[in-house]
Amino acid sequence: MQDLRPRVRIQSEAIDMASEDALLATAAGPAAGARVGFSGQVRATHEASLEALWLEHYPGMTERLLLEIGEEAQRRWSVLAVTIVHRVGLMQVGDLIVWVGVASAHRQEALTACACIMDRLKTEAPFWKKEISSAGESWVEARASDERARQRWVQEAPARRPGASD
Amino acid sequence: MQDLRPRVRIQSEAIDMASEDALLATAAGPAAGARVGFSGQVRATHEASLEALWLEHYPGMTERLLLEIGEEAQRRWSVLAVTIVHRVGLMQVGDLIVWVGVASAHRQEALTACACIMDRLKTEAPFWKKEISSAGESWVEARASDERARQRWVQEAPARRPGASD
Amino acid sequence: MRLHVKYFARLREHLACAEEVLDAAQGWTVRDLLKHIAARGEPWASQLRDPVLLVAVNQSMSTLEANLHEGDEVAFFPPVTGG
Amino acid sequence: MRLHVKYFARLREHLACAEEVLDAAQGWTVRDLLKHIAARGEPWASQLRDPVLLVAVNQSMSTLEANLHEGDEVAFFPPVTGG
Repeated sequence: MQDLRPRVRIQSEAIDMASEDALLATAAGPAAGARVGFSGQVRATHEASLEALWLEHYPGMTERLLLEIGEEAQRRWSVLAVTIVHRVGLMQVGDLIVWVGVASAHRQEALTACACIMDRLKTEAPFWKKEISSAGESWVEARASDERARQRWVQEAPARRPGASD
Repeated sequence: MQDLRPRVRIQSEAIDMASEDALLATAAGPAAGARVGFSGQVRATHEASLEALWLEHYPGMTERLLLEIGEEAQRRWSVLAVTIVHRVGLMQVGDLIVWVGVASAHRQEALTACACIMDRLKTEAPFWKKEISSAGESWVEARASDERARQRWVQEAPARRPGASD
Repeated sequence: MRLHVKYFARLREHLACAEEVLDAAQGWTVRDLLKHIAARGEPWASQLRDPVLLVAVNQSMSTLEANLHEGDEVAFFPPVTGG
Repeated sequence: MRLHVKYFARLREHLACAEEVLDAAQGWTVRDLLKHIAARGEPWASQLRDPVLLVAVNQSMSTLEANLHEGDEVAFFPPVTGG
Protein backbone atom coordinates (compact mmCIF):
# COMPACT_ATOMS: atom_id res chain seq x y z
CA MET A 1 0.00 0.00 0.00
CA GLN A 2 2.79 2.44 0.85
CA ASP A 3 4.10 2.08 -2.71
CA LEU A 4 1.01 3.78 -4.10
CA ARG A 5 1.97 6.90 -6.08
CA PRO A 6 0.37 10.22 -5.09
CA ARG A 7 -2.68 11.18 -7.13
CA VAL A 8 -1.93 14.52 -8.83
CA ARG A 9 -4.49 16.44 -10.89
CA ILE A 10 -4.40 19.88 -12.54
CA GLN A 11 -7.84 20.81 -13.84
CA SER A 12 -9.92 23.77 -14.98
CA GLU A 13 -13.18 22.18 -13.74
CA ALA A 14 -14.45 22.69 -10.19
CA ILE A 15 -12.83 20.37 -7.61
CA ASP A 16 -15.18 17.73 -6.22
CA MET A 17 -13.75 17.38 -2.71
CA ALA A 18 -16.15 14.66 -1.55
CA SER A 19 -15.30 12.28 -4.38
CA GLU A 20 -11.58 13.06 -4.09
CA ASP A 21 -11.77 12.19 -0.37
CA ALA A 22 -13.63 8.95 -1.13
CA LEU A 23 -10.93 7.97 -3.69
CA LEU A 24 -8.24 8.75 -1.11
CA ALA A 25 -9.95 6.56 1.51
CA THR A 26 -10.21 3.68 -0.96
CA ALA A 27 -6.57 4.02 -2.02
CA ALA A 28 -5.32 4.09 1.58
CA GLY A 29 -7.25 0.98 2.58
CA PRO A 30 -8.53 -0.26 5.96
CA ALA A 31 -5.26 0.44 7.85
CA ALA A 32 -5.80 4.19 7.52
CA GLY A 33 -7.09 5.51 10.83
CA ALA A 34 -6.64 9.17 9.93
CA ARG A 35 -7.35 11.36 6.94
CA VAL A 36 -6.58 15.06 6.68
CA GLY A 37 -8.02 17.25 3.94
CA PHE A 38 -6.83 20.78 3.24
CA SER A 39 -9.06 23.04 1.14
CA GLY A 40 -7.72 26.35 -0.15
CA GLN A 41 -10.34 28.65 -1.59
CA VAL A 42 -10.56 32.06 -3.26
CA ARG A 43 -11.19 34.46 -0.40
CA ALA A 44 -12.76 37.88 -0.42
CA THR A 45 -10.12 40.60 -0.03
CA HIS A 46 -10.68 43.79 1.92
CA GLU A 47 -8.77 46.21 -0.36
CA ALA A 48 -10.92 46.00 -3.47
CA SER A 49 -13.94 43.91 -4.29
CA LEU A 50 -12.41 40.85 -5.89
CA GLU A 51 -14.43 39.77 -8.89
CA ALA A 52 -12.45 36.80 -10.08
CA LEU A 53 -9.12 35.03 -9.81
CA TRP A 54 -7.09 33.86 -12.81
CA LEU A 55 -4.64 31.05 -12.27
CA GLU A 56 -1.87 30.24 -14.75
CA HIS A 57 0.57 27.31 -14.51
CA TYR A 58 3.49 25.67 -16.29
CA PRO A 59 1.98 22.50 -17.76
CA GLY A 60 4.22 19.49 -17.33
CA MET A 61 6.53 21.00 -14.73
CA THR A 62 3.64 21.48 -12.29
CA GLU A 63 2.55 17.84 -12.41
CA ARG A 64 6.15 16.65 -12.10
CA LEU A 65 6.86 18.89 -9.10
CA LEU A 66 3.64 18.07 -7.27
CA LEU A 67 4.33 14.37 -7.73
CA GLU A 68 7.81 14.85 -6.30
CA ILE A 69 6.43 16.83 -3.32
CA GLY A 70 3.80 14.16 -2.69
CA GLU A 71 6.26 11.28 -2.96
CA GLU A 72 8.73 12.89 -0.60
CA ALA A 73 6.01 13.53 1.99
CA GLN A 74 4.81 9.94 1.62
CA ARG A 75 8.30 8.56 2.28
CA ARG A 76 9.21 10.97 5.06
CA TRP A 77 6.11 10.36 7.20
CA SER A 78 5.19 6.84 6.02
CA VAL A 79 1.72 7.99 5.02
CA LEU A 80 -0.52 5.58 3.12
CA ALA A 81 -1.91 7.82 0.37
CA VAL A 82 -1.63 11.39 -0.91
CA THR A 83 -3.87 13.39 -3.26
CA ILE A 84 -3.07 16.85 -4.67
CA VAL A 85 -5.70 18.51 -6.89
CA HIS A 86 -5.14 22.07 -8.12
CA ARG A 87 -7.47 24.14 -10.23
CA VAL A 88 -6.32 26.56 -12.97
CA GLY A 89 -8.09 29.16 -15.10
CA LEU A 90 -10.86 31.51 -13.99
CA MET A 91 -12.39 31.20 -10.48
CA GLN A 92 -14.84 33.10 -8.26
CA VAL A 93 -14.75 33.96 -4.55
CA GLY A 94 -15.54 30.80 -2.58
CA ASP A 95 -14.27 28.42 -5.29
CA LEU A 96 -11.80 25.71 -4.28
CA ILE A 97 -8.30 26.40 -5.67
CA VAL A 98 -6.54 23.42 -4.17
CA TRP A 99 -7.36 20.27 -2.22
CA VAL A 100 -4.66 18.19 -0.53
CA GLY A 101 -5.64 14.92 1.13
CA VAL A 102 -3.37 12.68 3.21
CA ALA A 103 -4.23 9.30 4.78
CA SER A 104 -2.14 7.57 7.44
CA ALA A 105 -2.42 5.06 10.26
CA HIS A 106 -2.29 7.73 12.99
CA ARG A 107 -3.19 11.41 12.98
CA GLN A 108 0.17 13.14 13.50
CA GLU A 109 1.73 11.81 10.29
CA ALA A 110 -1.21 12.94 8.15
CA LEU A 111 -1.38 16.41 9.75
CA THR A 112 2.37 17.00 9.41
CA ALA A 113 2.60 15.65 5.85
CA CYS A 114 -0.36 17.82 4.80
CA ALA A 115 1.25 20.97 6.28
CA CYS A 116 4.54 20.18 4.52
CA ILE A 117 2.90 19.55 1.15
CA MET A 118 1.01 22.86 1.31
CA ASP A 119 4.10 24.83 2.38
CA ARG A 120 6.13 23.39 -0.49
CA LEU A 121 3.31 23.73 -3.04
CA LYS A 122 2.92 27.44 -2.18
CA THR A 123 6.61 28.20 -2.75
CA GLU A 124 7.81 25.67 -5.34
CA ALA A 125 4.98 24.71 -7.71
CA PRO A 126 4.81 26.93 -10.83
CA PHE A 127 1.37 28.51 -10.40
CA TRP A 128 0.66 32.25 -10.65
CA LYS A 129 -2.44 34.07 -9.46
CA LYS A 130 -3.91 37.22 -10.95
CA GLU A 131 -6.63 39.12 -9.09
CA ILE A 132 -9.36 40.70 -11.17
CA SER A 133 -11.19 43.37 -9.18
CA SER A 134 -13.13 46.57 -9.65
CA ALA A 135 -9.75 48.38 -9.52
CA GLY A 136 -8.31 46.37 -12.42
CA GLU A 137 -6.06 43.33 -12.78
CA SER A 138 -2.91 42.59 -10.82
CA TRP A 139 -0.56 39.64 -10.33
CA VAL A 140 -0.39 38.45 -6.73
CA GLU A 141 3.01 38.99 -5.08
CA ALA A 142 4.79 36.11 -3.33
CA ARG A 143 4.62 36.30 0.50
CA ALA A 144 7.79 36.17 2.61
CA SER A 145 5.86 34.19 5.26
CA ASP A 146 5.32 31.39 2.74
CA GLU A 147 9.06 31.15 2.11
CA ARG A 148 9.72 31.02 5.88
CA ALA A 149 7.12 28.23 6.20
CA ARG A 150 8.96 26.23 3.52
CA GLN A 151 12.28 26.58 5.33
CA ARG A 152 10.92 24.57 8.30
CA TRP A 153 10.95 21.41 6.19
CA VAL A 154 14.27 22.00 4.48
CA GLN A 155 16.14 22.36 7.76
CA GLU A 156 14.66 19.22 9.26
CA ALA A 157 15.45 17.03 6.26
CA PRO A 158 18.47 14.70 6.45
CA ALA A 159 21.55 16.40 5.00
CA ARG A 160 22.18 15.38 1.40
CA ARG A 161 25.72 14.65 0.34
CA PRO A 162 26.59 16.47 -2.86
CA GLY A 163 28.74 13.37 -3.68
CA ALA A 164 28.34 10.79 -6.40
CA SER A 165 24.86 9.36 -6.62
CA ASP A 166 22.25 11.70 -5.24
CA MET B 1 -17.97 36.07 12.29
CA GLN B 2 -15.32 35.13 14.86
CA ASP B 3 -18.02 35.10 17.55
CA LEU B 4 -19.68 32.08 16.01
CA ARG B 5 -19.81 29.19 18.49
CA PRO B 6 -18.28 25.87 17.47
CA ARG B 7 -20.75 23.36 16.05
CA VAL B 8 -20.64 20.25 18.28
CA ARG B 9 -22.58 17.05 17.50
CA ILE B 10 -22.64 13.62 19.16
CA GLN B 11 -24.60 11.17 17.04
CA SER B 12 -25.17 7.47 16.49
CA GLU B 13 -25.88 7.95 12.76
CA ALA B 14 -23.10 7.88 10.16
CA ILE B 15 -21.21 11.18 9.81
CA ASP B 16 -21.87 12.98 6.51
CA MET B 17 -18.52 14.68 6.04
CA ALA B 18 -19.40 16.48 2.80
CA SER B 19 -22.42 18.25 4.25
CA GLU B 20 -20.56 19.05 7.50
CA ASP B 21 -17.80 20.64 5.41
CA ALA B 22 -20.34 22.64 3.39
CA LEU B 23 -21.93 23.93 6.64
CA LEU B 24 -18.48 24.88 7.93
CA ALA B 25 -17.68 26.81 4.73
CA THR B 26 -20.98 28.69 4.95
CA ALA B 27 -20.47 29.51 8.64
CA ALA B 28 -16.93 30.78 8.05
CA GLY B 29 -17.94 33.08 5.21
CA PRO B 30 -15.98 34.50 2.24
CA ALA B 31 -12.95 35.59 4.34
CA ALA B 32 -11.99 31.94 4.93
CA GLY B 33 -9.11 31.09 2.61
CA ALA B 34 -8.33 27.76 4.30
CA ARG B 35 -10.31 24.83 5.60
CA VAL B 36 -8.84 21.74 7.28
CA GLY B 37 -10.86 18.60 7.85
CA PHE B 38 -9.69 15.72 10.03
CA SER B 39 -11.42 12.35 9.62
CA GLY B 40 -10.76 9.60 12.15
CA GLN B 41 -12.04 6.19 11.13
CA VAL B 42 -12.23 2.66 12.52
CA ARG B 43 -9.11 0.98 11.24
CA ALA B 44 -8.37 -2.67 10.73
CA THR B 45 -6.04 -4.00 13.44
CA HIS B 46 -3.36 -6.58 12.83
CA GLU B 47 -3.71 -8.59 16.07
CA ALA B 48 -7.21 -9.99 15.61
CA SER B 49 -9.77 -9.43 12.91
CA LEU B 50 -11.77 -6.50 14.23
CA GLU B 51 -15.46 -7.05 13.63
CA ALA B 52 -16.90 -3.93 15.18
CA LEU B 53 -16.16 -1.02 17.48
CA TRP B 54 -18.45 0.07 20.31
CA LEU B 55 -18.18 3.65 21.46
CA GLU B 56 -19.63 4.82 24.78
CA HIS B 57 -19.69 8.41 26.06
CA TYR B 58 -20.79 10.53 29.01
CA PRO B 59 -23.80 12.44 27.65
CA GLY B 60 -23.80 16.08 28.66
CA MET B 61 -20.19 16.25 29.77
CA THR B 62 -18.96 15.31 26.30
CA GLU B 63 -20.84 18.12 24.55
CA ARG B 64 -19.75 20.61 27.20
CA LEU B 65 -16.09 19.62 26.96
CA LEU B 66 -15.99 19.56 23.15
CA LEU B 67 -17.55 23.02 23.08
CA GLU B 68 -14.90 24.27 25.50
CA ILE B 69 -12.09 22.69 23.42
CA GLY B 70 -13.52 24.22 20.25
CA GLU B 71 -13.97 27.66 21.79
CA GLU B 72 -10.48 27.74 23.21
CA ALA B 73 -8.98 26.75 19.83
CA GLN B 74 -11.08 29.41 18.12
CA ARG B 75 -9.81 32.13 20.49
CA ARG B 76 -6.21 30.98 20.54
CA TRP B 77 -5.70 30.89 16.77
CA SER B 78 -8.37 33.38 15.67
CA VAL B 79 -10.01 30.81 13.45
CA LEU B 80 -13.34 31.66 11.83
CA ALA B 81 -15.34 28.48 12.45
CA VAL B 82 -14.97 25.07 14.12
CA THR B 83 -17.01 21.87 13.78
CA ILE B 84 -16.61 18.75 15.94
CA VAL B 85 -18.80 15.74 15.11
CA HIS B 86 -18.29 12.48 17.01
CA ARG B 87 -20.11 9.23 16.48
CA VAL B 88 -21.11 6.83 19.31
CA GLY B 89 -22.56 3.32 19.40
CA LEU B 90 -21.68 0.45 17.09
CA MET B 91 -19.36 0.98 14.10
CA GLN B 92 -17.62 -1.10 11.42
CA VAL B 93 -14.08 -0.94 9.98
CA GLY B 94 -13.90 2.07 7.65
CA ASP B 95 -16.67 4.02 9.41
CA LEU B 96 -15.97 7.62 10.42
CA ILE B 97 -15.65 7.99 14.21
CA VAL B 98 -14.90 11.68 14.32
CA TRP B 99 -14.73 14.65 11.97
CA VAL B 100 -13.13 17.94 13.00
CA GLY B 101 -13.31 20.90 10.62
CA VAL B 102 -11.58 24.26 11.05
CA ALA B 103 -11.83 27.32 8.78
CA SER B 104 -9.47 30.30 8.92
CA ALA B 105 -8.13 33.13 6.76
CA HIS B 106 -4.72 31.43 6.26
CA ARG B 107 -3.64 27.81 6.38
CA GLN B 108 -1.34 27.67 9.42
CA GLU B 109 -4.05 28.67 11.92
CA ALA B 110 -6.49 26.03 10.68
CA LEU B 111 -3.86 23.25 10.63
CA THR B 112 -2.61 24.07 14.13
CA ALA B 113 -6.07 24.51 15.65
CA CYS B 114 -7.19 21.20 14.12
CA ALA B 115 -4.16 19.35 15.57
CA CYS B 116 -4.79 20.88 19.01
CA ILE B 117 -8.50 20.01 19.00
CA MET B 118 -7.76 16.37 18.10
CA ASP B 119 -5.00 16.04 20.72
CA ARG B 120 -7.28 17.41 23.44
CA LEU B 121 -10.32 15.42 22.29
CA LYS B 122 -8.30 12.17 22.44
CA THR B 123 -7.18 12.75 26.03
CA GLU B 124 -9.94 14.84 27.64
CA ALA B 125 -13.33 14.06 26.09
CA PRO B 126 -15.20 11.25 27.91
CA PHE B 127 -15.44 8.64 25.15
CA TRP B 128 -14.46 4.99 25.55
CA LYS B 129 -13.85 2.46 22.77
CA LYS B 130 -14.43 -1.26 22.96
CA GLU B 131 -13.10 -3.54 20.24
CA ILE B 132 -15.21 -6.50 19.26
CA SER B 133 -13.15 -9.09 17.39
CA SER B 134 -13.01 -12.79 16.72
CA ALA B 135 -11.00 -13.08 19.98
CA GLY B 136 -13.74 -11.44 22.06
CA GLU B 137 -14.40 -7.99 23.45
CA SER B 138 -11.90 -5.62 25.04
CA TRP B 139 -11.79 -2.00 26.10
CA VAL B 140 -9.12 -0.01 24.29
CA GLU B 141 -6.30 1.21 26.56
CA ALA B 142 -5.29 4.88 26.61
CA ARG B 143 -2.02 5.56 24.75
CA ALA B 144 0.86 7.39 26.44
CA SER B 145 1.68 9.06 23.09
CA ASP B 146 -1.73 10.74 23.13
CA GLU B 147 -1.04 12.22 26.56
CA ARG B 148 2.37 13.49 25.36
CA ALA B 149 0.65 15.06 22.33
CA ARG B 150 -1.75 16.89 24.66
CA GLN B 151 1.12 18.26 26.74
CA ARG B 152 2.37 20.26 23.74
CA TRP B 153 -0.62 22.58 24.04
CA VAL B 154 -0.70 22.77 27.83
CA GLN B 155 2.90 23.95 28.08
CA GLU B 156 2.28 26.77 25.65
CA ALA B 157 -0.90 27.84 27.46
CA PRO B 158 -0.83 30.32 30.35
CA ALA B 159 0.32 28.53 33.53
CA ARG B 160 -2.43 27.35 35.87
CA ARG B 161 -1.86 27.81 39.57
CA PRO B 162 -2.01 24.46 41.35
CA GLY B 163 -3.30 26.29 44.46
CA ALA B 164 -5.36 24.35 46.97
CA SER B 165 -6.82 21.46 45.07
CA ASP B 166 -4.46 20.09 42.45
CA MET C 1 -27.19 15.28 51.13
CA ARG C 2 -28.08 13.36 47.99
CA LEU C 3 -25.42 12.58 45.36
CA HIS C 4 -25.89 11.16 41.86
CA VAL C 5 -23.03 8.77 41.12
CA LYS C 6 -22.21 7.47 37.63
CA TYR C 7 -19.79 4.81 36.36
CA PHE C 8 -18.60 4.42 32.77
CA ALA C 9 -17.02 1.91 30.38
CA ARG C 10 -14.87 -0.86 31.93
CA LEU C 11 -15.78 0.35 35.43
CA ARG C 12 -19.53 0.25 34.69
CA GLU C 13 -19.18 -3.30 33.39
CA HIS C 14 -17.13 -4.61 36.31
CA LEU C 15 -19.46 -3.03 38.87
CA ALA C 16 -22.57 -3.99 36.88
CA CYS C 17 -23.82 -0.52 37.78
CA ALA C 18 -24.28 2.55 35.54
CA GLU C 19 -25.59 4.94 38.17
CA GLU C 20 -26.97 5.20 41.68
CA VAL C 21 -28.23 7.79 44.14
CA LEU C 22 -26.40 7.93 47.49
CA ASP C 23 -27.00 9.69 50.79
CA ALA C 24 -23.85 11.38 52.03
CA ALA C 25 -22.87 13.40 55.08
CA GLN C 26 -22.38 17.16 54.77
CA GLY C 27 -18.78 18.15 54.18
CA TRP C 28 -17.70 15.04 52.28
CA THR C 29 -14.98 15.29 49.67
CA VAL C 30 -14.75 13.05 46.60
CA ARG C 31 -12.21 10.99 48.57
CA ASP C 32 -14.74 10.39 51.37
CA LEU C 33 -17.30 9.24 48.82
CA LEU C 34 -14.76 6.91 47.21
CA LYS C 35 -13.91 5.31 50.58
CA HIS C 36 -17.58 4.89 51.38
CA ILE C 37 -18.22 3.06 48.11
CA ALA C 38 -15.04 0.94 48.32
CA ALA C 39 -16.11 -0.21 51.82
CA ARG C 40 -18.87 -2.31 50.19
CA GLY C 41 -16.31 -5.03 49.43
CA GLU C 42 -15.73 -6.67 46.04
CA PRO C 43 -15.92 -5.78 43.21
CA TRP C 44 -16.20 -2.18 44.51
CA ALA C 45 -13.05 -2.20 46.64
CA SER C 46 -10.57 -3.23 43.94
CA GLN C 47 -12.30 -1.39 41.08
CA LEU C 48 -12.32 1.95 42.91
CA ARG C 49 -8.71 1.54 44.05
CA ASP C 50 -7.53 1.70 40.41
CA PRO C 51 -4.93 4.51 40.35
CA VAL C 52 -5.74 5.60 36.77
CA LEU C 53 -9.39 6.25 37.60
CA LEU C 54 -10.68 9.73 36.72
CA VAL C 55 -13.42 11.68 38.44
CA ALA C 56 -15.77 14.44 37.28
CA VAL C 57 -18.05 16.53 39.50
CA ASN C 58 -21.00 18.14 37.75
CA GLN C 59 -19.44 17.18 34.40
CA SER C 60 -16.09 18.90 35.00
CA MET C 61 -12.87 17.04 35.78
CA SER C 62 -12.16 17.09 39.50
CA THR C 63 -9.64 16.01 42.13
CA LEU C 64 -10.23 13.78 45.15
CA GLU C 65 -10.03 16.81 47.45
CA ALA C 66 -13.04 18.61 45.95
CA ASN C 67 -15.93 19.25 48.37
CA LEU C 68 -19.31 17.81 47.45
CA HIS C 69 -22.67 19.52 47.75
CA GLU C 70 -26.35 18.57 47.71
CA GLY C 71 -27.42 17.30 44.32
CA ASP C 72 -23.91 16.98 42.87
CA GLU C 73 -23.33 14.57 39.98
CA VAL C 74 -20.13 12.58 40.54
CA ALA C 75 -18.76 10.35 37.78
CA PHE C 76 -15.94 7.78 37.94
CA PHE C 77 -14.34 6.47 34.76
CA PRO C 78 -11.14 5.04 33.19
CA PRO C 79 -8.83 7.12 30.96
CA VAL C 80 -10.65 8.20 27.82
CA THR C 81 -10.07 6.64 24.38
CA GLY C 82 -12.27 8.50 21.90
CA GLY C 83 -11.52 10.01 18.51
CA MET D 1 21.89 24.24 -30.87
CA ARG D 2 18.15 24.86 -30.64
CA LEU D 3 16.57 25.96 -27.35
CA HIS D 4 12.88 26.22 -26.46
CA VAL D 5 12.36 29.27 -24.25
CA LYS D 6 9.17 29.92 -22.25
CA TYR D 7 7.94 32.93 -20.26
CA PHE D 8 5.15 32.88 -17.67
CA ALA D 9 2.71 35.16 -15.84
CA ARG D 10 3.77 38.83 -15.39
CA LEU D 11 6.88 38.21 -17.50
CA ARG D 12 4.88 36.69 -20.37
CA GLU D 13 2.53 39.68 -20.34
CA HIS D 14 5.27 42.34 -20.29
CA LEU D 15 7.21 40.64 -23.07
CA ALA D 16 4.04 39.81 -25.01
CA CYS D 17 5.68 36.45 -25.65
CA ALA D 18 4.78 33.01 -24.24
CA GLU D 19 7.49 31.01 -26.00
CA GLU D 20 10.07 31.07 -28.74
CA VAL D 21 12.73 28.88 -30.33
CA LEU D 22 16.30 30.24 -30.33
CA ASP D 23 19.56 29.21 -31.94
CA ALA D 24 22.38 29.23 -29.42
CA ALA D 25 26.12 28.53 -29.53
CA GLN D 26 27.46 25.28 -28.03
CA GLY D 27 28.60 25.67 -24.41
CA TRP D 28 26.17 28.38 -23.41
CA THR D 29 25.01 28.59 -19.79
CA VAL D 30 21.62 29.95 -18.70
CA ARG D 31 23.42 33.26 -17.97
CA ASP D 32 24.68 33.46 -21.58
CA LEU D 33 21.15 32.89 -22.85
CA LEU D 34 19.80 35.58 -20.52
CA LYS D 35 22.38 38.13 -21.74
CA HIS D 36 21.58 37.28 -25.36
CA ILE D 37 17.86 37.89 -24.82
CA ALA D 38 18.39 41.07 -22.75
CA ALA D 39 20.55 42.50 -25.56
CA ARG D 40 17.37 42.90 -27.66
CA GLY D 41 16.59 46.16 -25.83
CA GLU D 42 13.29 47.02 -24.10
CA PRO D 43 11.12 45.48 -22.74
CA TRP D 44 13.50 42.47 -22.70
CA ALA D 45 16.44 44.23 -21.03
CA SER D 46 14.63 45.46 -17.92
CA GLN D 47 12.28 42.45 -17.58
CA LEU D 48 15.10 39.90 -17.64
CA ARG D 49 17.19 41.93 -15.20
CA ASP D 50 14.56 41.37 -12.46
CA PRO D 51 16.52 39.84 -9.53
CA VAL D 52 13.59 37.71 -8.27
CA LEU D 53 13.24 35.93 -11.63
CA LEU D 54 13.37 32.12 -11.46
CA VAL D 55 14.60 29.74 -14.12
CA ALA D 56 13.83 26.09 -14.89
CA VAL D 57 15.70 23.89 -17.36
CA ASN D 58 13.77 20.89 -18.67
CA GLN D 59 11.11 21.55 -16.01
CA SER D 60 13.47 21.45 -13.04
CA MET D 61 14.57 24.53 -11.10
CA SER D 62 18.01 25.65 -12.22
CA THR D 63 20.75 28.22 -11.56
CA LEU D 64 22.26 30.70 -14.02
CA GLU D 65 25.44 28.61 -14.16
CA ALA D 66 23.79 25.48 -15.60
CA ASN D 67 25.06 24.37 -19.01
CA LEU D 68 22.53 24.15 -21.83
CA HIS D 69 22.24 21.40 -24.42
CA GLU D 70 20.54 20.80 -27.77
CA GLY D 71 16.76 20.73 -27.41
CA ASP D 72 16.64 22.02 -23.82
CA GLU D 73 13.47 23.71 -22.57
CA VAL D 74 14.34 26.85 -20.59
CA ALA D 75 11.62 28.72 -18.68
CA PHE D 76 11.79 32.13 -17.00
CA PHE D 77 9.13 33.16 -14.46
CA PRO D 78 8.41 35.30 -11.36
CA PRO D 79 8.11 33.79 -7.83
CA VAL D 80 5.19 31.36 -7.65
CA THR D 81 1.88 32.17 -5.95
CA GLY D 82 -0.35 29.08 -6.21
CA GLY D 83 -2.39 27.22 -3.60
